Amino acid sequence: MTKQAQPQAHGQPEDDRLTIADRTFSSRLFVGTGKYPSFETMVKAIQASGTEMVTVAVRYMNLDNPGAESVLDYLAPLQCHLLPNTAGATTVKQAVRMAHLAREATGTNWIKLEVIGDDRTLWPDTAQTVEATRVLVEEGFVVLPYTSPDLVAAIRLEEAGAAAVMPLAAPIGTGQGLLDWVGIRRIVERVSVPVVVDAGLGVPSDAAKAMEMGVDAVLINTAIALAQDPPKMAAAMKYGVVAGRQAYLAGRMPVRDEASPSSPAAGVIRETAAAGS
Amino acid sequence: MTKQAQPQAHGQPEDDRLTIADRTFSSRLFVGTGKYPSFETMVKAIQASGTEMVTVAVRYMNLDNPGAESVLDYLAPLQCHLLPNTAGATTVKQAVRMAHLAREATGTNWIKLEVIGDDRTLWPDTAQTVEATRVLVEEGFVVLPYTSPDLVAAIRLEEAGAAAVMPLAAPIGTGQGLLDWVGIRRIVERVSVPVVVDAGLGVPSDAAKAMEMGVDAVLINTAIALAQDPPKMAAAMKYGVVAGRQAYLAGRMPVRDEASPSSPAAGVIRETAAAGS
Amino acid sequence: MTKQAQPQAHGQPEDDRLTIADRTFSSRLFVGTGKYPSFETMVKAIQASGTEMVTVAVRYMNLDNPGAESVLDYLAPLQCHLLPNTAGATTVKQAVRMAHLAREATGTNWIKLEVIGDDRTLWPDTAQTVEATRVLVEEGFVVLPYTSPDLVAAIRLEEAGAAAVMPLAAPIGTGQGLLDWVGIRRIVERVSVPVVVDAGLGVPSDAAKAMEMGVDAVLINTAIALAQDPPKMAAAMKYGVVAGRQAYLAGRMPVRDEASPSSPAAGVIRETAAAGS
Amino acid sequence: MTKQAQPQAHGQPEDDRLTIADRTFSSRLFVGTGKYPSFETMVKAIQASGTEMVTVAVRYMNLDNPGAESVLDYLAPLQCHLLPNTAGATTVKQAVRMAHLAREATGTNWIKLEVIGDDRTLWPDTAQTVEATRVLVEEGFVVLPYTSPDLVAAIRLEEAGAAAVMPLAAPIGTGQGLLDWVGIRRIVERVSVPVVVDAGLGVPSDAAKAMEMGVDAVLINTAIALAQDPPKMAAAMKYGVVAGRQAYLAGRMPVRDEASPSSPAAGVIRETAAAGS
Amino acid sequence: MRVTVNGEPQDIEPGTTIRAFLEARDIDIRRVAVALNDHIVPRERLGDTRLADGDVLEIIRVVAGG
Amino acid sequence: MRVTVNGEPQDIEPGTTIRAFLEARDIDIRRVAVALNDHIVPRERLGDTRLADGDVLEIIRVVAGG
Amino acid sequence: MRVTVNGEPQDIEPGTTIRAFLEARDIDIRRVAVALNDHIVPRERLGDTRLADGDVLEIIRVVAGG
Amino acid sequence: MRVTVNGEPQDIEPGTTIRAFLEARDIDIRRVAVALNDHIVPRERLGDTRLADGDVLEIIRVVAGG
Repeated sequence: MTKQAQPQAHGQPEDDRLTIADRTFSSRLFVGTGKYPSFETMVKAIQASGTEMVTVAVRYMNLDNPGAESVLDYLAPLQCHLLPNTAGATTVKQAVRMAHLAREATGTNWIKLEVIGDDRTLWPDTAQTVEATRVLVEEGFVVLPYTSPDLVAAIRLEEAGAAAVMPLAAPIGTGQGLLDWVGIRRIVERVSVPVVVDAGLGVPSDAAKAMEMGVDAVLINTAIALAQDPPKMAAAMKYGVVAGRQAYLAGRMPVRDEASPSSPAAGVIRETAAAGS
Repeated sequence: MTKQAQPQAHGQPEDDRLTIADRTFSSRLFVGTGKYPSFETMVKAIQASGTEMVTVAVRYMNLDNPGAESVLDYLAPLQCHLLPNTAGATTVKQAVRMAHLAREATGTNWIKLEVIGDDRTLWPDTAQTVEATRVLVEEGFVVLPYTSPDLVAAIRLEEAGAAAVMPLAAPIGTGQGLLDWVGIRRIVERVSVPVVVDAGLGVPSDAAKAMEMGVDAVLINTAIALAQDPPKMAAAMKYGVVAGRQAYLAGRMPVRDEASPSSPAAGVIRETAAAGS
Repeated sequence: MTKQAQPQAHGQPEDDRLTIADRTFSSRLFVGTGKYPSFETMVKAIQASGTEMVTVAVRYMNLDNPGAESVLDYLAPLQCHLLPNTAGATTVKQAVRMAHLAREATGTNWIKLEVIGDDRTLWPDTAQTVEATRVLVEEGFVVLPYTSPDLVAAIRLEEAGAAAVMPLAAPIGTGQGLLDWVGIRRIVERVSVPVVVDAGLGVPSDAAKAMEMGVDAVLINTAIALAQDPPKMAAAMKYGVVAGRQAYLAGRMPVRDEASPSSPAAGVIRETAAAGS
Repeated sequence: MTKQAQPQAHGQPEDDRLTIADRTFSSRLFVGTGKYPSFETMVKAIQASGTEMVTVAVRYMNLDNPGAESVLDYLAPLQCHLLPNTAGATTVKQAVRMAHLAREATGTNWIKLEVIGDDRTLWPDTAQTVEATRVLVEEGFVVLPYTSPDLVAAIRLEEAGAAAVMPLAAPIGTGQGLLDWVGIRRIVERVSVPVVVDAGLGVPSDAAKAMEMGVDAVLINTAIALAQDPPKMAAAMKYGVVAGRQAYLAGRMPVRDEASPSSPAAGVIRETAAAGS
Repeated sequence: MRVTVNGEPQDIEPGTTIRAFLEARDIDIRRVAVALNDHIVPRERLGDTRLADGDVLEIIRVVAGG
Repeated sequence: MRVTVNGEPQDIEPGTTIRAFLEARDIDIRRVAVALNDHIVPRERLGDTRLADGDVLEIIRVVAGG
Repeated sequence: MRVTVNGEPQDIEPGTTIRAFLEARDIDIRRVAVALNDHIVPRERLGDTRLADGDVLEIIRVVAGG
Repeated sequence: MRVTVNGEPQDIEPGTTIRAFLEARDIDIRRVAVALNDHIVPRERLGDTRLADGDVLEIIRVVAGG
């Protein structure tokens, strides 16, 4: 039931796949599609990220402009899995309904479940998220719930059948990084489904740090979309995730209290020959 | 004289070379050669790191075993630049003497200057390091001094002719990461020669964070050599450095206080059709 | 509904009372009675702390030793309010039952509600805690629930009628300090009942930092009981709480990016008289 | 030569005096006199702080307004020691000259030595500060040098005869708190003269944290003078310093990785009587 | 005949199927999900589901989101 | 006659009141809470509540805790 | 006769002592330090030190500072 | 004849060159730096520099280090 925080180094990276439910991923970076300056930039960023799964939302169509370009037109050639979300839901009922409609609209039974409990911070309502997970799992969905770094909420989500748990690093869209990284690490140590850090990461070092703790994947949107150069930042995030994952597999050196030289202590050259012996 | 903390995104990575004195580097990761379990592992790690410059030390030969394998036999095929150090020196005179001998033994006039002021912490004596820099620069050396995160010491080193300044992240060999990252950032903002973070980094997220702040390169030894799988950790560090550098070039999103959704606020699907209008 | 993070400085400390439900406190430090080396030391520590409310637990009496000294014999002379807890409960039913028995045994309808969701970390089960709060409030209890730093859980507890919310700083008994202080601050900003930080504080600076953020009180047990000198540490905690509270009321200086001298910039004395303008 | 980071708890607070050179202090808080909204507020703040030593600067008199009120008129009744500083000096010569003039103007041979190496950050030039310390100590001054958190600089200052060393917490006037607290702690562990943290503290929890690490005293100016209510903040700082000092003497609990309950594990009340045995 | 579509009243011809309604507005039915009076109408049933007076129709599309 | 007290079986005389049971063991009734068969017995009722065979009695005290 | 005081030129009567110079300006000599041509003049010597043409005088006071 | 090499006394034949001294010990001269009485002897001069009694010789090699 418990994962190792520091595994023995093993295998080659090419063998290091992530499996969630019935899908297997080579890339441990998932990417959101919101907030890009243009669909063209979004496509370049997704390509640069190397991701194999992107999130999308579902919304009422604006009937005044039914022919508006669809994000799907841009995503289709990219061969990524779609992960529709329930963003905007604040109740179990609303989230479940959005999941049904998302499944119908996208053809996938995967759902990124969000049930927001506070509008200002977009903090999840974990109790309702657990309940919605239970309902949707029963209906055959593969549920990836967005949650807080609260340990027991993550355990309850796993018990409810979540295919992964997705604790936030910081409030959505803030880029503040891993505020409660101890909380995330606690979840990694105690939950056996994959842990995907979702929301709040700002820079690749945040992503790398999460992966070094044994997080299985990260989901990033704003930090790429609102970078000055989104495709370059997408590449940076790709490398950050790979770096952190490889470090986790490589097994980091233990942190030491005391300094220790990198060059030999013996045979140090004297100030003068005369000082010899 | 002053560098930008957040440059406009520019150029392609392939154009993003680092120049120190007369050498130009594609890789911004320098690697130490100490403490590996074997020379074979060291070679694999150096190769995996993609580095173009490695440090070495100079020591009295053990005459009881003059035929002992030389690290140079292993390094020669790798086509890396050598950066000999003055590790072990505690006075200007000793450091200068070690630099002379290192130049003679290696054929390079580059020197990683260390003058240690405290044996237990291996903390640099910045005043003596400034003095030794002055002497060695006058003698034609390309001097890369190891220093503390003290801003004025870094400024004085630049004034003394250092080709780069190399503030420590944490005491040598501890892997504690960027203890005084604000101090490092202060140096990056005020010094015009390249800044190379040397010593104390533990994981790729440390390296990435340093690079994101505008550090020009990092030098890593113990964190690779004492990882459970040094070559894999070397690759992880490579990716971490690239991630941080790319992020710096890409221009990170501004950190925000308030949450902001990644999916549209308009058109959110209602709980029930009846709730309509 | 929302409290100010930085109020206008106001009033004298003697006017700065804390009211929870029907009780008013001059001291903003609550103290636990567990883990002391002896009851005598506990009494001295409680006196040194200046607290006006201490927690106690309820347990089955050991019938093999029914005459064992009671903690109440030691507490009675101290004139502190008692705050019995439900420590050990893992379900709503068990917690409610413990509350009933605690009320009968102590004569107070105040209860520190704990419903643990994970035995190893003693992390609260916030969903069950909300449910138990609802039940106990309906029955006329004054409920002070122990919770995680999860914002929405705190909001739900307030909605359920909690007289205060008591988010943890770190796992019980660890002394790790304010791990997720941003989470605590978020609760302070959004909840209108008093916020009492409970569990995990280790030193007075932790307590002061919490109070500076606008937390209304702190509850400390292990950090006092397991200090080398518990009464002295109790006094230290008292001062830390007062310091943080006074600072909150005094209104801290804004943090500045740039240095600014404390002595006048004009009229600086020259190196030599000859240098004169 | 080395102090204990965690002493055995000892003595009563009234015995816990701080001795620097020939003066003994009951209060471990020193206060600067700059930047107050008025001299009246300054006086109230100094009184509220309980300090026994305040800093002052020396400047050319403005001959257009020679009768301007003197800070000394306000300080005289307070019976505090004066600690004149060399604020504004950027060279050894200038600092030494200011020390001479300060001694003449104030009648004390105590001097807070500042030699600034960078105007923008007001970062000390530690090499010149060491040199100026040597000169002034030789001339009979009691020298308290402002320095950076650089360990070897602190050791060199002690060797030069400094009566105390005063590392900065953060740049002067910023209120950023203990940026490099590990650096400060390193100095505390290795230097035998008193360590006074000077500059950059913002709130009492900063002061308490410094004292908990074994720092001997703190010097605060801007954080009091620019608070919304300076006298109240001065009192808060007083309590913060006392809290941190008492905690240091009391001996903190060890930080633990694992949670541990504060209430007994045995005898927990069951959910129902029927569940018994 | 009046129906409510995405919260807005619309007048349509009696007997109109959902598919006809959508196609008349150039809406690609492969890209939407449709709910009628709170129940999802599978894509293959859009052509034989007729709207009635007072019906509440919801047309959902996929949009960019995080 | 056998009852269960705090999970342990105890043989007692028929007709014993809870108060008598407690006082026989030097238990100060002002310092405990008592439940009989899952229901709390108020302190003032302890003297007129008699134990019956098979009863489950719980005696709770206050202890130090955090 | 011209001297420089705190960097500014001043015309004064020949033979003026520093003390007289200060008192003429209501400067309390117990609160200042004085340097003449780069050398500090002790307070008790101010009364018998006369200014000469071209002298550089510095008058320093204590101010609030951190 | 006695010289000091890397701090240790060694007896050698009078007239020995540094190069001969090194080669006799299988030391690859392209991989070392040599100082004689505190002065570095360039590699190309090792063959014509003869050791004298009381000389202090230092032989330095490159080692792994950080």
